[in-house]
Amino acid sequence: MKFEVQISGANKNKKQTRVVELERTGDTWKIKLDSEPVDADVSEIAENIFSILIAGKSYELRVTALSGGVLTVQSGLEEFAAEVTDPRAWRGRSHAAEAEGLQQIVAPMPGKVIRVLVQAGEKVETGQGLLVVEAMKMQNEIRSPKTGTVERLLAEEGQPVVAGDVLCIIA
Amino acid sequence: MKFEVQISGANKNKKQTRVVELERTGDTWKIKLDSEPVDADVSEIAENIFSILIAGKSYELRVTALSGGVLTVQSGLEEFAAEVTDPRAWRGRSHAAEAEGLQQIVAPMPGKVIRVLVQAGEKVETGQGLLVVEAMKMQNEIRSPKTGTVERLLAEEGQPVVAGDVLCIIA
Amino acid sequence: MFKKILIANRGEIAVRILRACRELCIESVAVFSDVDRKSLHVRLADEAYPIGPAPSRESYLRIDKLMDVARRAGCDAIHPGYGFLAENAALPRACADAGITFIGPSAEAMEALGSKTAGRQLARRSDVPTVPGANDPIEKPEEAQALSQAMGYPVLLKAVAGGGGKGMRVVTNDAGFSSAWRDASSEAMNAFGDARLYLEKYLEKPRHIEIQILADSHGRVVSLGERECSVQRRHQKVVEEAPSPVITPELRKQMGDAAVRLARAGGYVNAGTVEFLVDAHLNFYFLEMNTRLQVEHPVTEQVTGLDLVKLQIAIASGHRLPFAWETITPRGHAMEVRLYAEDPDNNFFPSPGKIISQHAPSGPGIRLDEGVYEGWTVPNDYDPLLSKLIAWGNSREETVSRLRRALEEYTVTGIKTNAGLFRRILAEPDFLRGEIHTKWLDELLTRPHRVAKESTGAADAAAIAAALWHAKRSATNSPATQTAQSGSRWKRAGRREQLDWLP
Amino acid sequence: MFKKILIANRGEIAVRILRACRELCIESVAVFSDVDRKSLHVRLADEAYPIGPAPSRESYLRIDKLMDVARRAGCDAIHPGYGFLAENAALPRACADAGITFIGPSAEAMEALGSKTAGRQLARRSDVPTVPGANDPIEKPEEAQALSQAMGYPVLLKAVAGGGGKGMRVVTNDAGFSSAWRDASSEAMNAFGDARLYLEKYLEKPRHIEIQILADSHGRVVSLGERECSVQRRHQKVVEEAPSPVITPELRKQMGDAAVRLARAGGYVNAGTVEFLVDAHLNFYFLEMNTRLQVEHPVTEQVTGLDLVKLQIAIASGHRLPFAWETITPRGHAMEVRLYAEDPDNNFFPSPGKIISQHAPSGPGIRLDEGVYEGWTVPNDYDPLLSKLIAWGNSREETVSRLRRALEEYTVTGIKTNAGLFRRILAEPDFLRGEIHTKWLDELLTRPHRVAKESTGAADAAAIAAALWHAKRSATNSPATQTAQSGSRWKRAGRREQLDWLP
Repeated sequence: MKFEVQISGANKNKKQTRVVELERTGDTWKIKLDSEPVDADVSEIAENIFSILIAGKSYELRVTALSGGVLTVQSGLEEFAAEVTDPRAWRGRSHAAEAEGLQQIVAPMPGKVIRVLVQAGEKVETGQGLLVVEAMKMQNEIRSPKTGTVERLLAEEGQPVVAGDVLCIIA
Repeated sequence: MKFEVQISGANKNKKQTRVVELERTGDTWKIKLDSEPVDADVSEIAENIFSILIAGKSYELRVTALSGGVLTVQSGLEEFAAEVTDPRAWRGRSHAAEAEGLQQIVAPMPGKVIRVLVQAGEKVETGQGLLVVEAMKMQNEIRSPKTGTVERLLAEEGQPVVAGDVLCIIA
Repeated sequence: MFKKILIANRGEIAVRILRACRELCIESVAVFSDVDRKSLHVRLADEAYPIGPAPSRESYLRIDKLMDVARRAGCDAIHPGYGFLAENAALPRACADAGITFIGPSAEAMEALGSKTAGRQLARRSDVPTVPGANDPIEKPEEAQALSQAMGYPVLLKAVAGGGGKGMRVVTNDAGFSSAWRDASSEAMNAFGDARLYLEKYLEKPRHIEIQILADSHGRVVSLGERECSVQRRHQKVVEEAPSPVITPELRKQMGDAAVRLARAGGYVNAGTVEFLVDAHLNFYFLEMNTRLQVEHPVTEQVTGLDLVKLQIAIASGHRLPFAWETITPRGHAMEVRLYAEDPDNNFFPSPGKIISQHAPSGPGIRLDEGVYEGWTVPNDYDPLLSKLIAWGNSREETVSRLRRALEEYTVTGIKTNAGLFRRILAEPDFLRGEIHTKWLDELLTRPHRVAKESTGAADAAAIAAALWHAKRSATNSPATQTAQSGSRWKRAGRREQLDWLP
Repeated sequence: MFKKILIANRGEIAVRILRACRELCIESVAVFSDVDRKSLHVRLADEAYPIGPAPSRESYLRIDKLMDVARRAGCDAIHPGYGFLAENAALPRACADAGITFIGPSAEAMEALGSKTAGRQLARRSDVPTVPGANDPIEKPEEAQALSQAMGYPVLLKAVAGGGGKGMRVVTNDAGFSSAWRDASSEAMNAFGDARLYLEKYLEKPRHIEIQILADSHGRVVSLGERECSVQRRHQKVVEEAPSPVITPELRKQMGDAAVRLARAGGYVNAGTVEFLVDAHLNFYFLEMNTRLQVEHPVTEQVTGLDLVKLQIAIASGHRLPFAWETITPRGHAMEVRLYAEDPDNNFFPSPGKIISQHAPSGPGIRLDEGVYEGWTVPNDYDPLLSKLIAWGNSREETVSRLRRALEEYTVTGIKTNAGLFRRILAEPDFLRGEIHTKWLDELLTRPHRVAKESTGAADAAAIAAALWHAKRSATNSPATQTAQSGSRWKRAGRREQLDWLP
């Protein structure tokens, strides 16, 4: 199996693309990283926790899947964000939003829209407040990631939302 | 579902027989104990761990199944041994060993038989050593539970054993 | 001593309190909302009773329901913990009416000291220096804005009720005033059912240093020394330590005396905390008094060896504090971090959900006050505090190294936590030198996260792990869009199976 | 200071040591046998290397393999932990040859003090009182038996090598002598590769009290006070505490001085423990010296606030102990229980297997030095110690109440543990009064377990839980004979699934 992994460390903007090849041989794995063989001994410790020995160095990787298919991989003091592209979707990789130049504003967690600060068609600046979502008694203003116009407004005040709900779209 | 539960506390010889009836009603349980309805709110916390509220009292029960179908149920400072008879086996309850008067001597855990102290046909006293099993560097002498004769000897020195293996039979 | 104590709270603090009860051979009674039936405090309590739906206004804030449970269960005392009703004078009053002991101050003392404005008036009368600003709640935004212009920006808007950074906003100029006022008051309304605000002059880069006091019902009031809580995110403490890296014995004495003076003036009985702002010249200003147990109380426990919850209970039952304690000598250094279910990489949004796997660190010098467990689902109805990780060491350096070690081991998968934030803070030179102030963290978070040496090995391993995780998920052909909450088809199947036969 | 340390051990002590390394910013290198790939110490170490099959004689006891790993990984020091090679002089010799620092005493000091017979000779020469008996290993059983008859029974047979109750037997009369000798010597052979035995007069109801010392390479030797370890099962310590309930400041001084004298006489450098038997009249007799870290070292750490492993490392790298430590003042009381995978209801047979679910207690005053985790399978190739639970409190009473509270919370399902034994011990009036001796527990275990008040509620709940467990198992129609190890068909399915694609 061949996977393309987009990974970034502390600096979330500095993304690297790695190609990981997994091939089972008997009860172990043959692993290639960017088509270089890696001497890696892999064990699954618990669900979402892997212990990997690479040439003697011991790494424990703790994986948490966030909404949107992004994985957080924590190891010791370090934390990585990883996006894996499935071989089956190999060409289907879509950067839809970017491609169309549209920005989907999604609810990052479950809560309630308590204030809508813009209207459809309104011009907005990068960083301008679009909506206020309340969760766990904390109010959080969601700001525009770009300068543009409010293409569509899908959320209304008082509406409960779950993670990933599209709240509005900025063109 | 109806179960017969043989249960004992700190004093393992003082066994009580309880009849537990479980009936699902919607998403909760109707529970009878010795045909008396019990106001019990049951939740499964994790595998083998149950939280039960009985008329407000909160009990957490941690269940471990030992070889031979005996359950250890620990709750706070207390520990119980329980044997559950399945309704399907309702009449089939067998005390085979006792019935035949034979005592099967089984290995209580995995290890190695390092010494056999008796021979087939030999007369033995209650508490007399039969074999020595070593596990985790500790040697443990297995003694006869009754006065009788060694009916059959199934283990030999140096033989590795797993929990439940019959080592010998005392008539 | 009491026979049975109702714990009018949830999460880690409810667990903390019932542990103290158990060690004192006092029965503990927990309460739970519909989403908390499986919470750790319910599992561990001696008794537990439901008090209604998830929203706290219908459960944990319902005095009538709590008193009803207390009566039915035959409790002779109630411990409020922190948050919820801990600073609501209606609870001690209801207790008095029901003839049940409230483990905390009298309603009068709570009002005299707990309300920020009243507290500041009392402080002024007791020669305790305070921050310039308005003493009284201000009804009209216009009034407040005018006063702000007069004092000069920046000013700080604060809720008259409650604390914990809720209903609080800094205003740096006229333009931002009205929106800040609107947000603060509505947040205060939601959190405390009281929208009133007041404001004060905002000090630049002050340290937050607070004094832990104990006051018994026989007139003895002692100081247990300070805690520094300058590392805050939007006025919310996230790291606390004792002793403070900057405080001198003289300053400790002065602040301790001031705190004791204030508590005496207010006729205070219970454990309590007097919060001060300390400026660059080590001048201190009274901020507010918390008439309850603090989230960060373990820091003081680790250096003094005292059990503050047991002492609250002893004081409430009329015991005397020994004289000797007027000269408590702390040992070593302690530091606490607050582990929240929130995502530091995404604007600290709360991230409730199911904890799929967990490893809690332990070993020398490590204490974990936990409110969660593997397999539990963190509800999104309450403050997302999961656990508090506390380290003790002979020096600040050893304490930091132990805390960092524990944070390396700390594992929670299935939800995002802020553990990474602390791994970052504990590597910051400013922090290691103790050069911190209440805005330090907010400033840090505006800067990009620079890492000394990023190990390429870990990055390789992380890429491989991500691929393995994906491969496994594909192997169990669960939908590509699923989230961690349903990460394992097998466990899910198991859960569904169980749901069919167990609630 | 060192750059990289090889930890020549496994389980909780390997974890304890690598935690110290991490806090000192020293890289840690773990080794593992075929059955330990997933052990906690491998997960947490910076590096980990396989050293062969499960049997320790082919892995953890193989000096050649350890030195090979140390060289390949570029280690500048080796920590032996306890057990395995910790008291084998061949290891420090191999280290010296390889130019790697051994974190422990010199081979010479180890032989002069570690071997029980040599240790006793040195003790006699240093005016440290010893128990009457034979100094030297006895080759012929007949000889030994004759000597026993001369001294009079009871006598104690002990292995010249090692400790931990292995290769040890009490003989009360001539009849039992030969079988006891046979068992002890073969056990000694298996455990230490050295079958030699010696014997000594057996004191009635003595207490086991030991002195923790630290000796640096500059001639400073200090005593950190005593630990009482009188609660033993078949000569195996199971509960340890400090301070001892009976020791007086004078006696502490005398025993400390004796211990320091002995260590000086043997040219000892490292942390070490001098064990004494103390009789009813508080006379003390030298028993043996352990030239290594003790299992129970955390008890001393909790009352002194010192980190003994870090101090071992500092001493090995040539640092000096501060003078001040000659007057260490302990604070409060600490107690440790050793949690084993063994079945108290079944003659304490080891019960290896998979840990299906686990809850580790924490909170105020609780420390857990753990070697296991949920989902891990305890192998049956090694000593079945799972974890050490340590409590600290201001008094012995508070410490006991915290330990009892933690034991209520301590949860392990899937395998049997001896936690129930400690729940029983901590309720025994004798124990609570501190009236204990080295035979106390063995006697207790011959008596039926009486419980003050058995709560019928818990019994009802237990019966219901047993039925629910059975109902669930039936619902997942797994075979009626299956054991807990495969308790959940779903998890099993999941595991099998994973096995297909992951080792």
